[in-house]
Amino acid sequence: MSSALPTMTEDAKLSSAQMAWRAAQDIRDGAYVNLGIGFPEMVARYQPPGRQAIFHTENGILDFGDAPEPGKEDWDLINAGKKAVTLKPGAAFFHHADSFAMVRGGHLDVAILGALQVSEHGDLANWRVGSKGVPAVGGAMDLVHGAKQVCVITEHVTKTGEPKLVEKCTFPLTGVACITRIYTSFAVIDITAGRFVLREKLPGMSMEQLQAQTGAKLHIEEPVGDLVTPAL
Amino acid sequence: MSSALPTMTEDAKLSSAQMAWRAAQDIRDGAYVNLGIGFPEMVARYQPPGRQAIFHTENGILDFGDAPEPGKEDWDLINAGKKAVTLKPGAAFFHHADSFAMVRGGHLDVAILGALQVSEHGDLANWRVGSKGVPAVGGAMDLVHGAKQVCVITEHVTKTGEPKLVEKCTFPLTGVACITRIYTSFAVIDITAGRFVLREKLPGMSMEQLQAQTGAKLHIEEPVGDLVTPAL
Amino acid sequence: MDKRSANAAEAISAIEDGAVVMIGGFGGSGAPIELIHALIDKRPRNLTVINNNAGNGRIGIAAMIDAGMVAKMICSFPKSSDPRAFTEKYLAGEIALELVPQGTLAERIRAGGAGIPAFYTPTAYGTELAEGKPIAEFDGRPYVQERWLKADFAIIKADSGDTHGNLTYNKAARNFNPLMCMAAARTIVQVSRLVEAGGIDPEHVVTPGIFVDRLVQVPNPQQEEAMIRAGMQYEGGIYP
Amino acid sequence: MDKRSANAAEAISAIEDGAVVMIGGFGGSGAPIELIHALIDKRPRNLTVINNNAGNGRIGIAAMIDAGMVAKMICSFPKSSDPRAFTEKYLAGEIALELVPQGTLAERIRAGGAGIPAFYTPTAYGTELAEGKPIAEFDGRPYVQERWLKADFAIIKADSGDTHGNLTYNKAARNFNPLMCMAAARTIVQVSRLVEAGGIDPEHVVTPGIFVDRLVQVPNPQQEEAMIRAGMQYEGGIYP
Repeated sequence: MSSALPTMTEDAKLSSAQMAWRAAQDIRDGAYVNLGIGFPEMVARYQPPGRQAIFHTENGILDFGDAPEPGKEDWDLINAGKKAVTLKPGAAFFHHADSFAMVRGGHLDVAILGALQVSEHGDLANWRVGSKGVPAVGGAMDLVHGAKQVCVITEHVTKTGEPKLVEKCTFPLTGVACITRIYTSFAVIDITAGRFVLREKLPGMSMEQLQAQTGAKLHIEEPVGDLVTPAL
Repeated sequence: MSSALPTMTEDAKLSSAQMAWRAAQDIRDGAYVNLGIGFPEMVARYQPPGRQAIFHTENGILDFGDAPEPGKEDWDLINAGKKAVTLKPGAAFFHHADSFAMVRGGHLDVAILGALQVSEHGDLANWRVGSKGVPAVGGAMDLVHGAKQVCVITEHVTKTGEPKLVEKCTFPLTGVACITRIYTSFAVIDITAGRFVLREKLPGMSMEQLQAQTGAKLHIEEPVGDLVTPAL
Repeated sequence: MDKRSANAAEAISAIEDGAVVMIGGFGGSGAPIELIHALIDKRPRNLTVINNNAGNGRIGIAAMIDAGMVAKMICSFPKSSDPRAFTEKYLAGEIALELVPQGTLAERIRAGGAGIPAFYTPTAYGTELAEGKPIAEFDGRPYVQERWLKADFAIIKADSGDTHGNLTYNKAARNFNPLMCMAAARTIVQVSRLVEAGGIDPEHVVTPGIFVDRLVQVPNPQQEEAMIRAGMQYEGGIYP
Repeated sequence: MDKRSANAAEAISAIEDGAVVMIGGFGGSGAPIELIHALIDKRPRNLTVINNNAGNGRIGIAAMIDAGMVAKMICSFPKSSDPRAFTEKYLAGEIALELVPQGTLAERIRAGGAGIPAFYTPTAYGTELAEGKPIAEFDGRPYVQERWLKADFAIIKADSGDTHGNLTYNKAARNFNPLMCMAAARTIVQVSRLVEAGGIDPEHVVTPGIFVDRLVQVPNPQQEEAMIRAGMQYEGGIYP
C-alpha cells in the first residue's frame, strides 16, 4: 500500500522476546501447547507466574521442559527442533502416530507457528519460499489442522519492508483457512470471517501507519487495545 | 445331493478333539495364531511336542496360556471368549486398535474359525443363522481378513445331515473368498481357484460317500491322503 | 494442573440427556462400574452408548438399559452370559442397535481420536454390515469406507493415574479404554491409584494425560465379571 | 521361538538391491546406526528409504546416500545440520524425493501396518503436497485421501528386546520405530539389551513381538547426534 508515510524507527516495534511475551499472556494454565521450531519456542519462557502450560513436541513427548545445562544433554531426549530438552514431572513418551493423533485429533489447545505470509482468509505460508532448493515440510502442515487455536507469531513486515499479512499468499501454502490469531511486532490481529480484525496495536503507531505496512485491510470491531509489553 | 448312500455310523467321523488335533499338526513352531471362540480353541491343546505357537486374542494379549486352576481366575486376564487365561513368558498387552492392526495388517500366520457354511469360493458364513433375534458379530469379520491363512474347523454336515460345505452360502456372510483350508469331521479340503480340493479323507469313507455329504463338487489334484488321528 | 474430582458423582455430573457416551471395557474386564452406577444415580436419558458389548446381568450397562437411559447401542457383540436387559428392549423395538465388527469399531474410535474422518478396511466387504457404505478398490482388492466415531463423553477404568491424567491399565482391562480416551470431547476416568505428577514412569504411560479431563480415585473397584458371578445387581449404589 | 541374529551383518543379510527400507529415528535419536553401517558394508543399491529425514553429516543414512545406495527418499524433512549428502544428489537429479507431511508420514506407515489401504486427513489440503490426490468432503470439511506405506524391511533401534521380539525404547528415540516395525514385511531390530522371554513386563511392552522378525544385540550403540557433534564419519565399519 502507500509508502509515502513516515518510516517507523527501529525501536518502534516489539522485539522477538516481546512478541513471545505477548503470545504467552493468552495461554491459560494447563493448556496443551505446541510451539513451532525456532523463534516460536521463545513463548515458553514467558508464561505468567502461576500458569503452567504443557508443551507437546511432534517427536513424542508431552510436558518437556527447558534445555539441560551444556554438557548434560541426552540426545535421545530432544524436541522436534532437535534441541536437547528435559522432562517435567507428569511427562509421557509416545510414538509419532499417537503424537499426530494429538495434533490432528484436536487435542492441542494452541499451536503457535512462524510465518512467511498469512492471508486475510487465514491461509498460512511458512514452509517454502519458492520452488528452488530442497523442500522440507516437517510437521507444519499437520499442526495447522487440529489445534483448537492456531496462531502465528511473526515480524509484521519482511526485512525489506514487504507486508507479511496479505490478501492472498504468494508463497506455497502450508494450510488453508487455518490461522485465527496473529501476534506481530506491531499488532495483535484476529482473523474472523475472512477479515483481519485489529485487536491491539503499538500505542505509538497510528492506524494509518499500521495499515500502510499491512497487505490487506485491517478491520476494527471494538476499541483497539494498546500493545504494551515489558522491556525484553 | 444323493441320500440313497449308506448313512455313516456315529463312529465313522472325527471327534471335535480329533479335528482340533488334525488342525494343530499344520501349525508350525513360532506361528502367531488366533483361534475362534468356542470349539476352535481346542486346537491349542494339541500342539505337537517341540512346537510352540503364540496365541493372539482380540482383546489385547499375545502369548496367553491355559486356563488357571478353578478359583485362581483373574477376570482382568481373559480371552476374547471371556474365559480366564494365564500368561506365558514373553506375553504382551495392547489395546484393541493395535490388536486388530495385527489381524487386519496380515501379521497373524493362521486364524482358525468355526463355520455354519463355507462355499467353494471360500466365502464363510459363521455369525448368524437368519434375520431373527439379536445379531452379534464380534471379531469374526476382521479375522477372516489379514491372517496369512484363514482356516475353518467344522463338522462336515449339520446335526440334521445337511452339508456345511456348499456351492453358495445361504446364511449371512462373514467374508468373501477368505477361507483357504477346511478341517472337517470327514476330510481336509483346500480351496483353490474357487474349487474344493480334497487333500485327506477318512480311510473308511469312499469318495462317493464323502461327495454325497458335500454340497459342491470335490476335486482331486493329487493322491488323497488318509485322515488318521489318535483316539481323542 | 489437577484433574481430580472429589467423587464419582461429581466426575460424571456434566453428562446430560441425549449425550453420546463411550464406555470402556470388553466383556467383564475394564468396565468402569462405579462411574456407570454414579451415572445411573443421575439418570440422564436418551443416551447413545458405545461399548464392545451391550451389558451383562443386572449391573453396569445392563442396569443403565434397565433404567431406560439408553436409546441406542453401538457395539460388536450384544450378547453375554445374561443379556436379558438388552435383548428384551431390542426385541420390543425399544432400543436401537448399530452393529459394527469389533476391529472396525476399534479403528473407528481410534480414527475419531486421531482426526481421521474416514478410512478403508477389508472387513465386512460383501456382507450385510457393509450395505450402503462406499466401496473402493486399492491394488485390485475391494474395501469398505468407514467413518470415525466420536463421543461427547468417555467413561473409563484405568489402574494408575496421575494428576495430569496419565494412565496405566491392568492386563486385558486395557482393551478399548485407551482408544475411547482419545475419541471423546470429555474423558472421565476412575483409577484404582491416583498419584502425583511424576508418579508414573514416562516410558510406561499408556494414555497420555492430554486425552483425559477428569479423574476420580476408586481404590478397590468392583470387577464386572466377579459381580456377575456373584449374582450382584445394581440397586441405587448398593450391592446386596 | 528365538529371533536372535548373531551379528548386525547377519541380521541385514536378506536386504537386496531395489528393496524398500524403512529406517527408524527422528533427527539424531532412534537411528539404528550399527544396522545401517552393516547395510553399507553389504551395499545393496537402488534402495527406497523411508525416514523422517534424509541423513546428516557423514554417517547413517547420509553415508548410505554417499555410497550411492539410495535411489529415492520418502521423508518429511530432508534438512539437517549438515545435509550435504542428500542435497548434492538431489540438486544433481540423482536421487528422487517424495515429500510427505510428518503426521501423514506417520499415519501412512501406521496404516500400512494396520491393513488400512487408505484414509482421509485434513493435512495438506489446498497445498502443493496434495496435488493429484483424491479430495472428499466429510461433515462439510475437505480432506485429502492418503495411501498406506509399506516396506520390504524395517531397520529399527530399540532399548530392550526379548527373544520373542517384544521391545521397549529409550525416551524420544521411540518416534517412528514402533510404527515401522508394524509396516514392514521383515523387521530387523538392534537392541541395547537382549533378554529372555519374560524379561520385559507385559504391561511395558511398546512393540509386541509379532511385529519383529530378527534381533541383534548392540550393547553400547552409537548415538547419531553425538557422532555428528564429534565429527565422526563412516569408513567401512570403523569410526575414526
